[in-house]
Amino acid sequence: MTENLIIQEDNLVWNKPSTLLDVPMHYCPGCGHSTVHRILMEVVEELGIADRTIGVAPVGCSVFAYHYLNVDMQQAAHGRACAVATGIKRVHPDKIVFTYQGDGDLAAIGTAETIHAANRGENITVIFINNGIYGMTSGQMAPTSLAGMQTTTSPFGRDVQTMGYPMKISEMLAMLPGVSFVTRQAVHKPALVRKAKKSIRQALEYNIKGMGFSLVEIVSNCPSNLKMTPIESNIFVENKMIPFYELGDIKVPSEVL
Amino acid sequence: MTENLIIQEDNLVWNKPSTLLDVPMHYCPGCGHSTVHRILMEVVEELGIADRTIGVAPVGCSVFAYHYLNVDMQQAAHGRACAVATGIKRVHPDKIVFTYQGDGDLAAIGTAETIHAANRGENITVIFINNGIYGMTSGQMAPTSLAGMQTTTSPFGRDVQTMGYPMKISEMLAMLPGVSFVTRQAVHKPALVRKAKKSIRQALEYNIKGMGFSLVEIVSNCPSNLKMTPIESNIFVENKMIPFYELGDIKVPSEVL
Amino acid sequence: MADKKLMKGNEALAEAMIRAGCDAYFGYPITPQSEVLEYLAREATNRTGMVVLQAESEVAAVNMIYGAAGAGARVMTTSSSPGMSLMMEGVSYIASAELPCLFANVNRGGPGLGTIQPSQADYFQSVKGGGHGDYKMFVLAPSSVQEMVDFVKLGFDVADKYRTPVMILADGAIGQMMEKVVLFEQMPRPDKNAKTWATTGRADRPVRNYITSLHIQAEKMEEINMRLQAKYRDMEENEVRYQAIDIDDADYILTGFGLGARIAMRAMEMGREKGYKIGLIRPITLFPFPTKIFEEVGSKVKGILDVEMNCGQMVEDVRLSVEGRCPVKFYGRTGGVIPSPEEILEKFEEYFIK
Amino acid sequence: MADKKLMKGNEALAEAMIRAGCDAYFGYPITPQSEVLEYLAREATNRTGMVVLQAESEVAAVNMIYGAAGAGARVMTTSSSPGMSLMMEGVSYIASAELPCLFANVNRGGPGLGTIQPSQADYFQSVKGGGHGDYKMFVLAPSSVQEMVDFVKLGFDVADKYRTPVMILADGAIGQMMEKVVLFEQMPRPDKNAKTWATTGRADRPVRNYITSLHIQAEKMEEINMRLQAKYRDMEENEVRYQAIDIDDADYILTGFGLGARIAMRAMEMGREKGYKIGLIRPITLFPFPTKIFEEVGSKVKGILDVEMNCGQMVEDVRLSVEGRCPVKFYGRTGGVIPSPEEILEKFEEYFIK
Amino acid sequence: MAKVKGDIVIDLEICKGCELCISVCPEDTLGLGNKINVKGYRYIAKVNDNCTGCSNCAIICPDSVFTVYRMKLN
Amino acid sequence: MAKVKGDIVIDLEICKGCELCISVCPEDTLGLGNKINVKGYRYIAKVNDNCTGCSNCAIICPDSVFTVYRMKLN
Amino acid sequence: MTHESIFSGFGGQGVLTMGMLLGYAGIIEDKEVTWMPSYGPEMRGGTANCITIVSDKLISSPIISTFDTVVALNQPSVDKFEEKVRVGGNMIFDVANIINVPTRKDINIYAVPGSDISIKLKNTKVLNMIMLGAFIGITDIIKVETIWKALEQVLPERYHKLIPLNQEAFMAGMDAVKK
Amino acid sequence: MTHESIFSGFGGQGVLTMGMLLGYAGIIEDKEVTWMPSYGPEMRGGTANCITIVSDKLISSPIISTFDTVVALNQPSVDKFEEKVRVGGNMIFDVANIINVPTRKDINIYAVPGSDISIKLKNTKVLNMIMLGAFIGITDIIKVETIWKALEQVLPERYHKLIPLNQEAFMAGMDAVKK
Ligand SMILES: Cc1ncc(C[n+]2csc(CCOP(=O)(O)OP(=O)(O)O)c2C)c(N)n1
Ligand SMILES: Cc1ncc(C[n+]2csc(CCOP(=O)(O)OP(=O)(O)O)c2C)c(N)n1
Ligand code: SF4
Ligand code: SF4
Ligand code: SF4
Ligand code: SF4
Repeated sequence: MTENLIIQEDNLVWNKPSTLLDVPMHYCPGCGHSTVHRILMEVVEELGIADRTIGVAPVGCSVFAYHYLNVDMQQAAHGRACAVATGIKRVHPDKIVFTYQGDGDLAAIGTAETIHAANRGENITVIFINNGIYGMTSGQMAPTSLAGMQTTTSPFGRDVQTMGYPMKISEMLAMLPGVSFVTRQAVHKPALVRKAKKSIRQALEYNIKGMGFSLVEIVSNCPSNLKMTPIESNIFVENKMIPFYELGDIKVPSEVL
Repeated sequence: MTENLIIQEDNLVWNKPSTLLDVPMHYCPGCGHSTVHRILMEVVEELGIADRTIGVAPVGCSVFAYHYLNVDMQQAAHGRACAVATGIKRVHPDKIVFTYQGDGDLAAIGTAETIHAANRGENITVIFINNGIYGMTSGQMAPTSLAGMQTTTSPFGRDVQTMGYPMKISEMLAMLPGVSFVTRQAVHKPALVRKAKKSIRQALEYNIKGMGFSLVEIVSNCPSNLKMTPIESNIFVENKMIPFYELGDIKVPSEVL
Repeated sequence: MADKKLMKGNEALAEAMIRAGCDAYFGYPITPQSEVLEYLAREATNRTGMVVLQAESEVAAVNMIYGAAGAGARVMTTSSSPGMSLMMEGVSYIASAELPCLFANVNRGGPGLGTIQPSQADYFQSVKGGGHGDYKMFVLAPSSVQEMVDFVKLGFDVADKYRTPVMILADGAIGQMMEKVVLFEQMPRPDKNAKTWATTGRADRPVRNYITSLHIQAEKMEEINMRLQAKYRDMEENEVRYQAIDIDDADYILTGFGLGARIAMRAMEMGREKGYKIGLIRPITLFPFPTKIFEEVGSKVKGILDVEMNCGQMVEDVRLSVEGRCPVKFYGRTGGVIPSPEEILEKFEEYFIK
Repeated sequence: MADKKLMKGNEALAEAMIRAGCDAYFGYPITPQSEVLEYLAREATNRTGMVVLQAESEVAAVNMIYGAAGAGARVMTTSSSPGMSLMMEGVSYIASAELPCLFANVNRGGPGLGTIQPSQADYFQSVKGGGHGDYKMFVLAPSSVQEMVDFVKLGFDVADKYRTPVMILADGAIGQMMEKVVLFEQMPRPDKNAKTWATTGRADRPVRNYITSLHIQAEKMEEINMRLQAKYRDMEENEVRYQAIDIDDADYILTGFGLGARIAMRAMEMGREKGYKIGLIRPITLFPFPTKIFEEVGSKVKGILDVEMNCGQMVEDVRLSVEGRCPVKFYGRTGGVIPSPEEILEKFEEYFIK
Repeated sequence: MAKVKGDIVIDLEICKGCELCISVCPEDTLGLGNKINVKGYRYIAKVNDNCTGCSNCAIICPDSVFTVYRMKLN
Repeated sequence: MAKVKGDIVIDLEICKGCELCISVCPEDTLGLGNKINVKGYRYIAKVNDNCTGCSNCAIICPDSVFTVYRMKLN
Repeated sequence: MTHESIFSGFGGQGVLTMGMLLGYAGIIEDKEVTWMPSYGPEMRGGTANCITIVSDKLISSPIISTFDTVVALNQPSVDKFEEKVRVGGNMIFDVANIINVPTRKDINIYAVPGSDISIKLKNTKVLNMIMLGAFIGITDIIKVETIWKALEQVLPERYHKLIPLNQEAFMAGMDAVKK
Repeated sequence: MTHESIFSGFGGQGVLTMGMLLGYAGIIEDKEVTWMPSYGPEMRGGTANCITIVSDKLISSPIISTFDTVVALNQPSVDKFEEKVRVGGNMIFDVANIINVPTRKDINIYAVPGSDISIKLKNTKVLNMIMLGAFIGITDIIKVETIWKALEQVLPERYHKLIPLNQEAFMAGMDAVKK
């Protein structure tokens, strides 16, 4: 049979990276967290840095990232991942340090730590999942929730006058001279996944070169809290999120401009 | 004698505003805090809002502002003035609420509270004294300390690579849609004092009109910790600070553009 | 007509807040108490005009509380263990500036990020002072959904009476469980300009008001502390609350607070069925602690078994009250594990019967 | 040759940090301990390559400590009361994740912003757990500049031995005063890749290391807590330290910690001159508390007077140890006021002699 | 006729039935089966043999359910 | 000759001797005296009568030491 | 009368709602009620259970470790709670997907074809109503009409059109254990 | 020998340095030393003092409320500390600006024209050295050469050129009380 001919080592075009531990992830069906975990680990594998990479997991749905990513990892208090990463990187300047954070973690409670790590030009990479909502705690408004968006804490829609505007934290961070690279990507289509992976690779390459703070924002879904199917949630990302959170590089190192 | 003729009620061209309490201020000789206190209170007097204004003092040299400003005041924990002001304003939407904060207070420990109050468009006015150093605790580096600047915690000069870059927080805040008015002024020359006062007046007028978050940054001196005479410290402001922290309006409400 | 409902503890607390005429709630989501903010976001503003704001963090929330309480409003925040820890500086400021306001900690298993299961391991933090300096909160420990309702009202009253922060220390289970509650009628929101010391804008007051906790002269700061201590002694005299069941004929006392006490009560019932003369004391106010009743029973009974969902915290206050008059034993489960009535009874027998 | 110097407490602490081979210090300025950061900024990096970083806040600082300690480094932070309160969430995380690191709280008068004068009112916060959950820090109370030096070394050792956060609880006066100190020799910085559990990069380890305090199954979290409690019991058995002076013939005991004990010592000298048989016990470790010695003297003496620069905190641990065996009295000054030897002696006479 | 032929291996126990792969397969090769795996999810199955090994499914699949093979036909 | 004439009143107890006013007075009317006030500062004094009431001193003075008067000369 | 029960299954099977309905009904009949959920970290897919106590007198502990009735909707629940049924009590379970069936002799065991019925009703979401019907059919602690009232209270107005379907499911469950 | 002293004056008058020099000198002579500053909130202008104890034996409390010697550089210090001098102890003060002079009969009172001397030396900053000279002249607890050594230790290298001036001031103060 054809199949036997095809399914063999030589013909392998895609499999799970070895840097991803072989356990099922706890994320909801269709959740972008899982995808980003994978491409991040693909890059780590391709760059051959798994043995000298230290990751920091946030508080949020990805709190358990350390169960999946096969690199040394620390779990940080809510919002403090960039401070924890600073602590690690300062004592291990030769290691590659990244954080993985949701929008509530990074842009609400962790605003100060994120901004000051960026301002110090800490040589770390931040993978920032912007799904516009608090996932783990069940659907509260995030700083990034869209105007008018209904969440459990904005049941009548986010009223920007009283609850604040959806925040473009990446644009703010890009202003800081310590920051080398900021980009906004997404993972709800195969082409975008490829693109996002390239961006993560870029960020880690700048990191390896010691060029300062780099951040890859991924505009993502949260089907469970949007109360949508995964496919619907991806359409939401495409039609609602991305028109506001436009994809593309926000800051690239001047030398590569 | 001429003097008797001149010194009389009718000829009065300048005296201390009634909104400033009649006690000597604890600030060091020549410190800009005192000047800003005065012009702020001049504006409050001129606008006739002293009876419905509530101020928030920070932790920093101006922690005692409540001893001088003759309006209701609260002293806030270090960095939290904008959160305290939010609490006050939300329960007294008809009152005028302002904070008065130093750079350490506003831009280091208080980063998150400042940014999120701004992002919510809290209808408060922030008077932000940027003297490039921690005054009260005796001369440590502030987020706003200039590159290369010697402070007690950067004794060999601020190394931007490890200690971060001087932060232009006003420019960052100006990006947020909830913010109506951001300007940077100074008070080391009479003309600048007049200008700064006009800016504070503008900010409070926008505040009264309910136009959202407004902020007046004042680039100022700290003779004691710069270890300079007041006059020298003002020259430092002029020659070193202002070339980096350029004066002028950073954001004005679109309607008045 | 009494408003009788089946309600979740967290939602009952939120409903009570609305009905008690609360002016503003500032909070940040955290399991197992996010329902409070969610319920209020749905219900409060439309009904009473109450302000409901999701803060950017617990640090911000506690300082919003500080501002609003200082400005004369009736205000509350809620959180759970890690979030509560972040509020400690603010709590110390509020206690020092003597601002009336209400907290609820729906305690989960710690330390650290821990677990989201119920716990009582924040007793020390609430009662001894997790923040810096000599201060106390008035601490109420509800053991039913009904008390989640009642203590909101009581809490606001005590807060105003003493100008002090009040803590409702509930465990996660009480926040999550549903029980029948009888709700009090909607109260009007109090006039927030009525507090003469508050920063409501000078208006026609001759002098400004200010709120501060800074007193740079040590002697002045000591005076403030003496005033606080006097207030705490007042509370110790006038505000102690506890529940005592069958202690008159008791040879042994079971004690515990909150859910722990409810479970101990079941163990007591089971023990009584087996013929053990067990009574129960449930401290309702953790500060002020019901010292006297323990002193009294300490001289009469053969032993006290204290049950907590932690590694032994309230037991120190029990021992400080009993001062060696009778043996005080402890049984606890921790990290989110809830003890069963059976294991409590077993421990009781192990300590006192066998 | 011993390195003998006149040094300020804060600077001696900083110097000891450098000499103990500390890898990194993260801190935020606050009176009365800013000299620590300032001294290190001047001295440390050039001498040993130690990392010194001014964080944007105490919240950031404690989390940098967490990160660096988790990554195997020897790290420390210092603060004073309000700043310490902001670190409480972090401390709870560190205790739960069992990371060795060193804190110093140069205690000032509270609560709230308070005053910058010396105080001991953060005893409860340090000893009972200001953060959430069942955890303990190993708490050392220096009473001299020399001990500010010695306890840095001891602190790091205990931290590493037990994988636990250690707190040096000093009052503002000990940070600010100068005394003669004998400095230990410069130690090499330990190999930060040596801790097998640390996140130093997987290198050739077969499995990754991870650091967490999250255990979503309550039973697992309870296990962690049981392990922590076992460790604390170990410390109680092996690490108790105290100083006892003239207790053998004593009719009365004065006690106190840190500066309070130094002052009480003077009062004792004055009392002995007047013919009172006074002894002194100075707990050096506040946790583990020297329970046994108090138990022992409690049965022998006529009374204990505990002197603290707060409204009565350690006295609870003294009472828990003595359990009614003899009267335990308390005398405290608070808010930054320092008691004088004369007033202590007066109080002593009032309680026990008259 | 396609010049390449592909095939996939499905790790059905970790599939969560999110259906994202179905939506991106250009050959309509994938569909949800009717059976449920240990985690309680209806999992994905091959419904035809048209796979070209384009790997779209593998790239979009959050849970790395697929291994993809591709062979040039000569 | 100036068409306006000014004068100032100095609250010497709150002057901190920072000398900022000296530096901005266009008429060189101000100078530091040799006496010390209760707070321990050498305080400001008028050294000539050329004041025009321009108020520069008052505007720059951090401590509101001055009251300024001005009169048109006719 | 005091009846202490636990409802257990996968998250998403509606086990919390079963207890909740029973609780609301208890209140309507003016009884004391406690409903205590176990709550887990995962949004979906985890296991969930709730202890529901309905009684004529005040309820001391809302947390208990043995039960008058266990209703189990999946294998882990059967495995975990069989031993927690009091002697003479009830173990009610949905037979679908259960490989290891309960074996105790000192309790009443009810194997209800809940999933099958739900498939017949063309809505697998009503499995919990079917099982609740079985529960009431066996224990008879609440009147059926009260359950209808509780349904009205629990379901938001816009879902009231689903009440007949839920009633049908409930009655089918009741019938299944009456046979 | 144990000598317990306090140096007090305005912030900026160098009172802390006086005690510090004494302390460094004490260490050089291998004595026990404690130096305890009072610290205040203001950068400048506040009052400051330091308790300095030099002793041959271990020092218990670094904080005491009565003193062998008080050195007061301003009126508030004279007012506050006169009563704290032990019977037979010394009260040394700078006469300039002192209106209410100490009046106790049971202590030794030294009115030192420190400010005047400093003006003569054309440097008001050395007032503290003059007063320290007076202190040593009176108490004689430390050798003068040791003070010189301490000066070298305390002053950063780049200020060593100021040592002669400081020595001159010190000696002038010493002379003032020897007359
Ligand atoms: C101090 C503290 N506050 C609050 C929480 C509760 N909490 C856990 S996750 C979370 C929000 C997570 O949202 P986000 O960062 O957007 O990540 P997501 O879950 O969407 O991936 C919150 C508020 C906590 N654990 N600690
Ligand atoms: C939580 C906390 N951390 C630190 C401090 C100490 N502290 C007081 S003022 C200050 C810095 C003030 O600097 P800045 O805001 O620039 O104001 P300035 O004094 O220069 O006017 C610091 C760090 C404090 N009081 N509380
Ligand atoms: S709750 Fe949302 S963000 Fe979290 S795992 Fe589920 S879908 Fe993903
Ligand atoms: S320390 Fe600096 S900022 Fe503070 S009052 Fe003095 S001069 Fe002004
Ligand atoms: S994308 Fe992956 S998890 Fe989703 S249905 Fe397809 S194979 Fe299953
Ligand atoms: S500016 Fe004011 S404080 Fe300064 S010297 Fe002149 S009058 Fe005095």
